[in-house]
Amino acid sequence: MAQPILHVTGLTMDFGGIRALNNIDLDVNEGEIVALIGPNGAGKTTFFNCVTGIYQPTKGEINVYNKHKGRQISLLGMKPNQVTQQGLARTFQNIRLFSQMTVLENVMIGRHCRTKSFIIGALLRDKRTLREEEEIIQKSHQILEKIGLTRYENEFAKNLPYGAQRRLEIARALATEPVLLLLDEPAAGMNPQETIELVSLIQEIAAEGQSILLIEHDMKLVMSLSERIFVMDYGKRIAEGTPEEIRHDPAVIKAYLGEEVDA
Amino acid sequence: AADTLKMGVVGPHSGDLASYGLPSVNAAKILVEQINAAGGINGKQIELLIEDTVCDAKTATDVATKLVSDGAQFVLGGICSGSTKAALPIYLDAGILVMSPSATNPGLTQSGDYPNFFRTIAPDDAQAQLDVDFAIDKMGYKKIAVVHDKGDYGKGFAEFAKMFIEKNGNAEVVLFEGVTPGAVDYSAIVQKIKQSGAETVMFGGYHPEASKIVTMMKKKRLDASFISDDGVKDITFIKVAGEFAEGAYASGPMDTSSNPLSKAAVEAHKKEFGSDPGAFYENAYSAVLAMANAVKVAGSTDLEALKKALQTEKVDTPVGTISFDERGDAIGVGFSVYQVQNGTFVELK
Amino acid sequence: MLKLEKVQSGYGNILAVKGISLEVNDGEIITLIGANGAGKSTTLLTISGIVPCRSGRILLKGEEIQSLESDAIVKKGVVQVPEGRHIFPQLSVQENLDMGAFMRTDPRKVKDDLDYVYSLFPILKERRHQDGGTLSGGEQQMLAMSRALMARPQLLLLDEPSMGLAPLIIKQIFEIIQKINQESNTTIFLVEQNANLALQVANRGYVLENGKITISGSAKSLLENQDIRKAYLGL
Amino acid sequence: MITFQELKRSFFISLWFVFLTFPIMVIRVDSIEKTVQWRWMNMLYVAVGAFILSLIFRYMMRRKEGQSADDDEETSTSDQHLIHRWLTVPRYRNIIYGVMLTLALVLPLVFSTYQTSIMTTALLYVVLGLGLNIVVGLAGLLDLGYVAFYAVGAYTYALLYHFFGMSFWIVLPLGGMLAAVFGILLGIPVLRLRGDYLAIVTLGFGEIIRLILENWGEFSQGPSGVSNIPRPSFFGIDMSLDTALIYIYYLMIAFVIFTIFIVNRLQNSRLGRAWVALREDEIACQAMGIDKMKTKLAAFSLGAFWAGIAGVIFAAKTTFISPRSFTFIESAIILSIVVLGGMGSIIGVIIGAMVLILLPEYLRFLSEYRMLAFGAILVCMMVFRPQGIIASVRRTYTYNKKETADGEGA
Amino acid sequence: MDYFIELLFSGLTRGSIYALIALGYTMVYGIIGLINFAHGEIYMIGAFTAFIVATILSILGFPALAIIVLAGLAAVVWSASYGYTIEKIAYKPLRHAPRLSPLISAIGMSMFLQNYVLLAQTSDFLPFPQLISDFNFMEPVAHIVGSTDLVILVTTTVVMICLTILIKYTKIGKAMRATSQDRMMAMLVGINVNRIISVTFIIGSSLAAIGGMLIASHIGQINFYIGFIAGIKAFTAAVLGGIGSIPGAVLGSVVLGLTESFATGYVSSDYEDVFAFSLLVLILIFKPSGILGKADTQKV
Ligand SMILES: Nc1ncnc2c1ncn2[C@@H]1O[C@H](COP(=O)(O)OP(=O)(O)OP(=O)(O)O)[C@@H](O)[C@H]1O
Ligand SMILES: Nc1ncnc2c1ncn2[C@@H]1O[C@H](COP(=O)(O)OP(=O)(O)OP(=O)(O)O)[C@@H](O)[C@H]1O
Ligand SMILES: [Mg+2]
Ligand SMILES: [Mg+2]
Repeated sequence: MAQPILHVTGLTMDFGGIRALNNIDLDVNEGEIVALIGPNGAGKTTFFNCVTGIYQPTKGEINVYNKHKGRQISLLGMKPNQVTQQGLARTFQNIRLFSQMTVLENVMIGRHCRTKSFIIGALLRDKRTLREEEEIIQKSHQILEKIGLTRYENEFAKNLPYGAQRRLEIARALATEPVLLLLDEPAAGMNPQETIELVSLIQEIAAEGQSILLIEHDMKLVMSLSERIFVMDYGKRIAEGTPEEIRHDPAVIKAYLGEEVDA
Repeated sequence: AADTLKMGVVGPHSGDLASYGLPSVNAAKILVEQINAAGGINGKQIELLIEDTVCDAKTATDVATKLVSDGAQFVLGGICSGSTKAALPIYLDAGILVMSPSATNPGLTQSGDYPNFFRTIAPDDAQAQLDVDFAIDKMGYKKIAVVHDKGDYGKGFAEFAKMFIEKNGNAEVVLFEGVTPGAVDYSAIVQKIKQSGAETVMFGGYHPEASKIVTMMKKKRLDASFISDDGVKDITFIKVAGEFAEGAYASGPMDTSSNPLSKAAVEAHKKEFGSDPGAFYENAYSAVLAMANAVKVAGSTDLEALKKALQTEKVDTPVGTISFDERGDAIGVGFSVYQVQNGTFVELK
Repeated sequence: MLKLEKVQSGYGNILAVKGISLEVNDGEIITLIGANGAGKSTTLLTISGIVPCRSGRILLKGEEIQSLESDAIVKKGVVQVPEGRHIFPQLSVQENLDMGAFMRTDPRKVKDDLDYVYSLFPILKERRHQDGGTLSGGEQQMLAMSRALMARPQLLLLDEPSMGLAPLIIKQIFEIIQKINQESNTTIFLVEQNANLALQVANRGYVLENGKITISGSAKSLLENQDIRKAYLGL
Repeated sequence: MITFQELKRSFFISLWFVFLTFPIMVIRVDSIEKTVQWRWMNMLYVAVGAFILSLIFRYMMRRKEGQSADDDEETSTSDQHLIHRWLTVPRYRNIIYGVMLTLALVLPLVFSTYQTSIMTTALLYVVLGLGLNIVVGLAGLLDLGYVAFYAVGAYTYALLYHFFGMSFWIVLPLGGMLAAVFGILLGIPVLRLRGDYLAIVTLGFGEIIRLILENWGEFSQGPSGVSNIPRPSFFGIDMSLDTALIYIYYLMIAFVIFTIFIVNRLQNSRLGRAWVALREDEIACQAMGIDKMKTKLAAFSLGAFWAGIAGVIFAAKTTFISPRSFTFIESAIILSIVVLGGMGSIIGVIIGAMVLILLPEYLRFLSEYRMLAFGAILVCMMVFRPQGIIASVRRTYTYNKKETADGEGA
Repeated sequence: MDYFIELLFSGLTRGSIYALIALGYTMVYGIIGLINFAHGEIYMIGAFTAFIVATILSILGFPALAIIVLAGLAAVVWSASYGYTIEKIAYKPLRHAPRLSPLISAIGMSMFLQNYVLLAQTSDFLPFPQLISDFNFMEPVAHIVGSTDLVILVTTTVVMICLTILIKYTKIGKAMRATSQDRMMAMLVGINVNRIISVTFIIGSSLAAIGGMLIASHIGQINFYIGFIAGIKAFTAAVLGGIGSIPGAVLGSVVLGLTESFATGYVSSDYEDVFAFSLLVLILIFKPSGILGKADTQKV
C-alpha cells in the first residue's frame, strides 16, 4: 500500500492551560483533497502551525513521505523553512504577503527553497546563477499564468484586490513545489462569485495531482472539493469521513453546522 | 588680503567637549580685539578664522585643510591631543605654526614628529612628576589610588603618575582605575577607594568629574586627600564642588593669581562676556600673546622665523614669563601645587 | 438617522469612494454589497472619521459630522466593527470589552451589558483572561462584535462580520444582529461579502461598484435582481 | 493666501514659544555670585521668529499634504518620478551617471584641497551608508552599533601596521573580513531579537567595542589613539600632502563605484530578494523556505564587511585614529544617511551622505549656530520628506520567452 | 560584608537614578513605539529650569522647602511643555511615516535641543545647589546611603507604584495601552488618540523633570550634555526590563545599576559599561523581550 504523504499521530499542543490540540491522528494520501473543519477555536490553524514548524507541538509525531528517500521523515524539531524544504507549503488565514514587493517577486520568493545561489553567486553572476535566476522567473511566471494573475505581475502585492491576494498566496505556496499544499481558509472574505472561481482553480490544481489539505468554513466549497473531511472540536477529532457522511453526522451538525447542508 | 594676518582658532565648539574649546575662542576674541584696536601687529590687523572640530579626528583634518585653503598663518588650538595629532601633519605641510592651550600628550612635542607644534601647558609627564613628588616626598603618603577619566588627557596623566610612583618606591599604587565621564553617580568607585585604604586619590582628568568625586568622597565619609592636575585647577571646580572642594590639591601654572596679566585677562573676560572664564582660558590667552609677539618679532609668518622667535623671545603672559624649548614646550611655566582654601586656589610654596 | 451626500474619500492619490449618497433610516438594517475593493470599508471608515472626508457631507440626525474627530463621532453613538476585527492583542478579552465601553459613564449598566454579551458568546467568558491576540479567528470576530455592543451603539457599522466564522456562528451572529436591531432599536449598517445572508436580514440595500453606488432598493428587490444574482450571489 | 485665522493661530503659537523658551532664553543666573541676568530682547526674537516660522511650517505642511493628495504615497512626488523615470531609461541613466562621474573626476582639479578633503570624507560615508543600507534598508535589521565594525576595520589597519608594519593594500581586505567575522559572531546570538531590541543590543555592542579600545591600553594604545598611520601607497612613490589627498580622493571614487556595483548586484539577486521579504514578513518568509538566520547573517556580515573596509580607508586618510571617532553619534549619523536618503535606494544613500556630511561643513559660516541648524534641518527633512529624499523603487522583472530577463532597479 | 552593602546601595542609588529617566522613556516608547532620543534632553532642560528657578528663589530668600517645591513645579511645567511641543513638531507629522523616520527626527531634535541650551545658556558646567539638606537621622548610615540617595530611592518607588496603578487600572491608562496596540481601533472605541499621546508625553516629560532636578542635585552640577549619556543608559535599562513595562523599567534600571556597581567594586570600573552592556546582551538572548516584557503574542 502507498504511504500517506502526511502522517500525523497523537499530535497535542498546549498553550499554558489551554489544550488546543488533543491527540490528533491525521493522514493525507497522495493526490487527495482533505478538508479540515470545525468550530472557531477548534485548533485547525494550530494544527497547521504545528505541522509547518511554526509551533513546536507538546506531543505527537509528524511525518512526511520523502519520495527520493522512499521513507517517512519526521518533521519534529524542524524550522519552518526546513519543513517547506521537505515539501509542505501553506497559506495563512490572515493574508501575509510581502506587501512592498511585486506580485512576481512574491512568487519568486516561493522558488527560494528550490534554488541555491548565495553571496558568491550574487556577486559573480556566473552562468549557473544566471540560469537559476532565469529559471526562477520562468517558473514564477508560469505559476502566475496558471493562477490567472499575470496582469498584476508588476503590481505591488498590497495594491491587489482582496481575492487576488488570496490567490497570490496560493501561487506563492505552489512555487515551492510542495508535496502537500496547506490552505487556511482560502475563501474567507470572498464573495460567492469569487468563491466559485476559487473552487475551479483548486480543482485545476488538484487535477495535476497536487495533494491538498484545506481549512474552510464555507461548506459549499468544502463539500464540493474534498474527498475526505476531518472534523475537530476543542482540539479533538469528532468525525472523519466522506462529505456525504459528514453532512449527516449528528455530532458535526450539533457542534458545527447547525443544520444539514446541501451541496 | 595681504595686510591682514589670519589666525585659526580650532577646537570643540559643540558637542560634549565644547566647554573646553569655547574659552579659547573667547580668549582669542578678546585679545585680537585689543591688538587690532592698538593698530594690529606690525600694522596688520588680525582676522580670526574660528572652526569647530568637535575634537573629532576626521573633522579636525578637514578643518586643517580648510584653514590651509583659507590662508591661515598660525593657529591657536587643538584642544584635544588626539584630533590635534591628526591635524598637525596638514598644518606642517603648509608651514603653519600651531599652538595649543591644552593638548598635553607628551608625544606631541617629544616625538619630534611635529616641529610646528607648541603649547602653553605642561605635558602630562611633567605634571605627573610634580604631583607624585608632592604626594610622596612632601605629604608622605604611602598608599595612593590613581584614578582617571579614561580620556586622552586624564589617562595619560594617570599612567605617568603610576609610573613615577612605582619608580619612587616609597609609596604604592593601591588602585588604578578609570571612571566613566558623565556617569550619574560615583559612589561605587568611592567605596572602592575606601576599601583600598588609600590615603590620597590622584586624579587625572577634568573638573566636572573631579568635583563629582570629591563631593562623593566627602559624602561617603572617605577621609583621603585629593590631588589632581591642571584640568581641575579651574575656578569652576571650586564653584561646582563648593565646600567639598576645600582642601583638595591641584597642580597648575605657577603664580597666576598674583600675576597682574592673569588678573587682567580674567577681568577682560568678565567685562566682555559677563561670566568667569572657563577651562584653559589663561593658557589660550597666553598662547595668543606668545604667537602675536613672535609674529611681531619675526616680522613674517614664516614657520622657521616664528619658531626662532618663540624659542628666543620671552613673553609676559598670564601663565608666567615664557619662551619655548626646541621641542615646543613652554619654559618658564613654572608648575606648582595649589590647595583649595576658603574657596580659592592657594599656591603652596 | 444617517445621510451621506456626495461623499468622496480615499488614500493618497487613490480616490476609493467617488461621491456616494445614501441614507439610513432610524431602526433600519441596511446593507452595502459590492466586490472586493469597491470601497465598502472605506465608506464605513469615512463615516467613523478615520479616513478623512474629502468632499460632500455626512449627516447624523441632521447634524454634520464629516469634520468631527473620530472619538466625537463615537460619542454620538456611531460604533464600528472594522474589517479584520482589530482586537487589542495584548489586552485580555475582558479588557477588550472594557475598552468597548470606554466612553460610557454608567458603570452599573456596563456591568449588565457585560453579562449580556457573555451570555451571547459563552466561549468569550471562558477565555476571559486570555490575551485577545491569541484567540482563534472566529473567537476574535465574536469579541469584536461584543466589544461594539458594549458601547450601546445607536448606529452600528458592521464590516464583514461573517468573515472566517463557522456556519453555526454565522447564523448566530445574524440572529444577534436582528435581535439587537429589534430589541434595542439599534440601527445597523451592514457591509457583507455574503450578500445572500445580508440581504435576507436587511430592509434595504445598496450596491457599490468601483466607489459609486449603482443599484439601490429594498432587499427583496435586490435579491431578485438578475444582475445581482449573477455578480454577487453566485447563482 | 494667509488668512486672518492663520495669523491668529501663528500669534498664539508665538506666544506659546515665548512661554516655552522663557527660562532658558531669557534668564541666566549665576548661583555663586547670586546674580540674575534678564535678556528681554531674546523674548522678542523668539516671538517674531516663532511667528514667522509657524507660518512657514504650516504652509509647508499644507504643500506636503497637497502633494500626497495628488500623488501616490509610494512613488511620491513628481521630482522623484522624474529622477526615477530617467534612471530607468538606460540612455538617460548612462548620461546621468556619466555626468556625475565626470563632475566627480574633475572636482579636485577645480576646487581647493579642502573641498577635495571633505568630499573624500563624504564619499567614505557613502560607502558606510551603502553598507548599512544592506542591513537596515534591505534586510530591515535596525543596527545602532554599526560604528563598531567601522572601528574594527580602522584598528585592524592601525594595529597591523603598528605591530607588523603591514601595508594598506594588504590590510584592506583583511579589515573587511575581520569586521565580517565580528558581524557573524555578534549576529549568531542577537539576530533572533526583534526590531528595537536588536537596535539596543547592537548599540550596546558598539559601545563595548569602543570601551575595550579605550581601556585596553596595551593593545590599542587607549584613548590617546594610534598616530602616524601611513596613507595608502602608490607604487612606493613619495607624495606631497596635497597630491596624497587627491590620490585618496580618486581611490575613494573607485571604492564607491566598486561598492555600488557590488551592492547593486546583491540587491538584485536571490539573496537580495530574500532580504526584502524578510523585512516584510518574517513568518511568511520562513514558511516560504527561507532560512532566516542564514539570510540575516549574510546581511549583517556583508554590512560589517563594508564598514570594515571603510574603517581601513578612514585610518589611512586621517593617519590617526582614537576611540573618540567611534562613538554612538557616528552610528546615528550613518543611520540618518540611510533613512534620509531613502531606505534601500542606492542613489538615495549617495545623496543622503552628501547632504549630511557636507551640510555641517557648508554650515560653517553659521559658526556657533552650526549644529543647532543641523539638528533643525534633520528634523525638518524628516517631517517634510519622511520617506527620504529618494524612496526606493522595487525592480520590476520583465518576462521574455527566450532572452534572459533583464532589469535594473534604482 | 560592609563593602558588599556599600556597593549594594551604590547600585541601588544608581539604579533608581536610571529608573527616573527610564520610566518616561518606556512610557513614550510604549505608546508610539519610538526610541525618543530627545527624552534625555527633556531631562536636561528640566534640570536647567529647576536650576534657574531655584537660584532666583534663593536670591529672593525663600525657605528651602519652598525652593524645592517651586523649582520642581517649574521644572515639571516647562519640561512637560517641551515634551508636548516636541511631539507636535517632530513626531506627530510622522505618524504614518516609515518606522525609522521618527527615530532620525528624534536624533535631530536631540542635537537641536543640546545646542539650543548650549547657546542660550552656557557650555560650562554649572554648580547645582544641593536642594535636599542632609537629614540628621541619616548620619549613622551616611557613609552608605546619603540623604539625597534616600529621596531618590523613595521617589522612584512612589512614582513607579503610581504609574503602575495609572496604567493598569485607570481609564486613561487603559486608553494608553489600547492606543499603543492598535491606534485605529482605539479611535473607533472613542479614544482621542492625539490627546492620549500628548498626555503620555506630558507625563513622561514631567517624570524626566523630577528626575532632572533630583539627579542634578545629587550630582551637584549640570551642563547641556548631561541628558545624552543618562538618556542612553536609561533607555538600555528600559529595554533590559522589557520596554513598555513600568515595573520593568525600574527593575531593569536597578539590575543595571547593581551590575555597574558590583562590576566596579569587584572587578574594575574601567569595564563597568562593558559589563552593563554585556549583561544586556546576555539577558536579551535568554529573554528576548526583556526581564518583564511580554513575549510577543502575535498569532499566526
Ligand atoms: N499562541 C497562542 N497562545 C495561546 N492560545 C492560543 C495561541 N494560538 C491559538 N490559541 C488558542 O488555541 C485555540 C485554537 O486556535 P486556532 O487558531 O487553531 O483555531 P481555529 O480552529 O483555526 O479557529 P478559526 O476557525 O476561528 O480560525 C483557540 O482557543 C486559541 O485561543
Ligand atoms: N490604507 C490604504 N491605502 C491605500 N489604498 C487603500 C487602503 N485601503 C484601501 N485602499 C484601496 O481603496 C480601495 C477601496 O478599498 P476598500 O477596502 O474600501 O474596499 P472594500 O469594498 O471594503 O473591499 P473588501 O471587500 O476587499 O473589503 C481599494 O482599491 C483599495 O486598494
Ligand atoms: Mg484558524
Ligand atoms: Mg472591506
